[in-house]
Amino acid sequence: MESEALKEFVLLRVPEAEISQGAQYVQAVVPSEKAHTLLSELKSNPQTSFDYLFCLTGVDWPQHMEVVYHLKSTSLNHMVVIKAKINTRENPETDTVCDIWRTAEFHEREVFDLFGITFRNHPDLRRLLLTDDWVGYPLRKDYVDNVNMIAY
Amino acid sequence: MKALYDFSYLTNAIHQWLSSFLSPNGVMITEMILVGLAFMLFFAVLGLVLVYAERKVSAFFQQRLGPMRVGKWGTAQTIADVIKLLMKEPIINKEADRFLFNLAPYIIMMAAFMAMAALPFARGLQALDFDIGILYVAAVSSLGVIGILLAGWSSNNKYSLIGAMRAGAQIISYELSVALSLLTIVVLTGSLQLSVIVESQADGWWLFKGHIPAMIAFLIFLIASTAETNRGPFDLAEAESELTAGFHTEYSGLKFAFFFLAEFANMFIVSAIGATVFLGGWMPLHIGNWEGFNAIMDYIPPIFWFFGKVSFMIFLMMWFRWTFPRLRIDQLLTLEWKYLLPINLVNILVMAFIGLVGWHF
Amino acid sequence: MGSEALVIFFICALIMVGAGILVSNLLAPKSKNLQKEEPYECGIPTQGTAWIQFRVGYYLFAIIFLIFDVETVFIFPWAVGMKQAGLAAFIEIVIFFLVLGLGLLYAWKKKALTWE
Amino acid sequence: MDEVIAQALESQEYFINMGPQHPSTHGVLRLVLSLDGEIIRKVEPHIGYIHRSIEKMCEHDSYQQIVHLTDRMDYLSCHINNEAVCLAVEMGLQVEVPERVKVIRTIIGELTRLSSHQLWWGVMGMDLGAITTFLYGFRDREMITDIFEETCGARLTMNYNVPGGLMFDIHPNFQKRTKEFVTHFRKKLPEYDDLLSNNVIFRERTIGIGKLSKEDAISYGVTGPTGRASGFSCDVRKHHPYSAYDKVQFNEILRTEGDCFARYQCRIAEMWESLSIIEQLIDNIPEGPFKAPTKAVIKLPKGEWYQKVETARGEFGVYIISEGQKSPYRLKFRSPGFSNLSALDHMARGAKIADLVAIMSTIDLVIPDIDR
Repeated sequence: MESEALKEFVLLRVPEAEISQGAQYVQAVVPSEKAHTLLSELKSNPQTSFDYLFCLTGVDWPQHMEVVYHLKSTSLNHMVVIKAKINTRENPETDTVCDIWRTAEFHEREVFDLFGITFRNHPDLRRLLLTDDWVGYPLRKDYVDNVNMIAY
Repeated sequence: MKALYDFSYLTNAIHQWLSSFLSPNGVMITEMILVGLAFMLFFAVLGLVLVYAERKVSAFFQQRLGPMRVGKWGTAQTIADVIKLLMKEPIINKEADRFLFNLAPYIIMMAAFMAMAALPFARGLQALDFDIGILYVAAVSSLGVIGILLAGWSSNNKYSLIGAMRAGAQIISYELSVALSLLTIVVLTGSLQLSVIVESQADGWWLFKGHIPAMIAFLIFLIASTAETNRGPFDLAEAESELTAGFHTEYSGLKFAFFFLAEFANMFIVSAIGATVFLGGWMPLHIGNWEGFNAIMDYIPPIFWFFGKVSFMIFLMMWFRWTFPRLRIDQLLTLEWKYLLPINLVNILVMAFIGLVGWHF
Repeated sequence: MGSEALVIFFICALIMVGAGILVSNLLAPKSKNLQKEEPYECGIPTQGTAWIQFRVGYYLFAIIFLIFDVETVFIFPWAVGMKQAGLAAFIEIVIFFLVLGLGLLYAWKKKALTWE
Repeated sequence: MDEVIAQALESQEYFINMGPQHPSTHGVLRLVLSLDGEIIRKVEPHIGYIHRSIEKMCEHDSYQQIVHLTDRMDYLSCHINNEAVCLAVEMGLQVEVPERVKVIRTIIGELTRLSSHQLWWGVMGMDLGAITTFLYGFRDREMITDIFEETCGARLTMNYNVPGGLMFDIHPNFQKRTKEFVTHFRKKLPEYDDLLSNNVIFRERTIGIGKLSKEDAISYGVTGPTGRASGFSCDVRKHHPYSAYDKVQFNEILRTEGDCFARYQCRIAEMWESLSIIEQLIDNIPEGPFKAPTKAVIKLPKGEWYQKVETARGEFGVYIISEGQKSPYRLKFRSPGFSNLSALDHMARGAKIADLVAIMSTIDLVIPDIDR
């Protein structure tokens, strides 16, 4: 599907989506509540059929948090970036996409571990890289660790 | 000429010399002590030589030099290793069954020692010449598995337990094939006595005299005996990439060394049995009517023939180990029960038929 | 020497291992350390004991082995006497092997020889 | 009644830690296995033993410094990792690198892939109990590391790329020695087949083991030879060519079986392809500068870029979000090993302990790549 058609496809499902202009891929910021529906639609709709989630990560912005999904369709060979915007930095929550792409299970655990974003309905949400008793979420911008981090 | 190479002259001479100044009981005790000392020495030397050989052979297969630093061409490397092992701290983990843990190396060494007793090294050089030699060796050498099971179980370590279980299933399974492949030849010799079996090969080795069934039996023996001694590609009990070190994970220092030594001794024993039964033991190689050739062969002392053949078998086993990937437990048991055992049973029947009709040489 | 000399080899083995361990105990350093005495499980404390009820697969082979090993003991005397006894012995062993083969076949069919 | 007996005969399920100190986890990976006898009921990877939070470090580093951090992730494909960061930065700066750089990057990238596959091959044999392969693999790998040493000064973590080009020009001997290596290795590669691929035990141990279907491979995001063995066409070099890959002829190796042996064959076939790529390029390195002019302090404009490359393990992605500073606001490495590991449990369930070792070996995990 062409970029324009993709943008329309997303805007049709989520009218309030912000489409970035001039980005590398088609890129849409959607509210986190609507992300799961949109993403499963993107996967299952034969017009889009984004069956390959090649990157899932979180971003910590000053006012909000984002979960970024990089999607590719192996059959149609197009790509899209969906950003689920969570409007809070205190106990951010969003829906898991484990049920759509199984690779998300590990990636979401990593995001939970490093950003503290909770994924609802995730089958096994535990810390992945850090020890279970670790305090804080290192990839957040306000994370301070006087022992392990060298301040610049 | 032959008398020169007959060790019974030497042993008789010692016997007479001892009898000249000792009572019959004293002679017996002295002789026993001498034999015991000789075998302990032999055992130690055997371990040193075989460990060195294994390292050099593996180096040869892997395009490297192997030990080169200690002594000329690294010949003293194993001695250095033994000293190192002597000075290693023996660690017993706190969950282990201490009594059985300490007992295991004794059992495994005892099995190796007692099996060694019946080997015919040369004419007249055999500590115990039983009339049930093969049965005895088969029985005693399979005692070793008890040591392995004890070691694995008493360690209270999951890797060790799995290793021991594997070893149990493996060794008892392959025990059958070893015994049956040897029996294939016994059908022709009509005796279980090892010295008689050797003598019966004066005019040719059973491997050649017994036609194809003997060769099949030899192949089966090679596979089964490699498996029975727990060597690669059948080293599932150790399987370092799966079970770290299998049944001897928890052993350290000299106790570990005894497992190692027993493994090499067992390798020597099965090679010696194979050489004795299939390759004529200490009998020289004779080819039909080539009088000159046969005479030259006779000049080589029997003890060299014996150790030459054993070395050949050991080299084969090392070759296997350093070339093949390891089997999986189910494949290992499938190989034995679904291939080797049925082939072996049929093979014995064919051999019995050949023996009946008199087709062997 | 007679077979009573077997004892000497038994004792030899005991002496060799015993002496070795004794010398090693004299030479080796000793230190006590709780972590050192943990059972090895890749550096992680073990969960529970290793002495548990274990899979039946291994034992099944042990039982089949027992049957076959007992039968091998029958073959030993037969193999020795085969040449003297002649045709009669041959026919007998064929029958014996048929029975044995049937047993193996049965175990095979029952999937006792398949590792599950 | 039968059920009662069956239950009594069932062995207790028990747990074994495989790793962090284990010979076949290839580093400090810890797998908690729940076992029933020898059969694996569940594999639970515990990772993070060498987590260094490279992504956090990147948020404070300049772009030139970030390049060398990627050496420490997948140290067997370090050159390709470096290239990914450089390409992403170049994309952000909109710098066109000289042709010479593109070709050299491609050649060294393929050499890196070869050396990684050689090491994998050796270790694969060793995991299955054939220790000799390890020495054979290292014999040939030595020649490649020697070439690297001559040109880059380092044998493993080369750090040869910089944003805009290369750190310095290739050594005068580079072409000669590379050609020597290619002719040497073309003769030696069939030896690999003789020693391992055609061994009956090896085939028994790998064929039909650890199956992964194409759908599962895509769903788990399994890429690289592991994914391609399942029929998932995921070669970044074909789909999103970078550097000089659009100028060379090569095949994307695809298999459909998805078992250990298919993964094995994929990598062996890839080695042949790498050799052919190197041969096509080695005599045609264009003359010119080895570096495009860049500023000493690189500041990317505000925006975000995603660059993917094909490392020896699969698709490696660099996702840079820049706020116009000298360091990225957020930098994410999408490492192939991380996604590939997530499929391990799926592949290993119901297999035996020995199979798990074979499966892990064919996934070809590099732990620092997973932990980052």
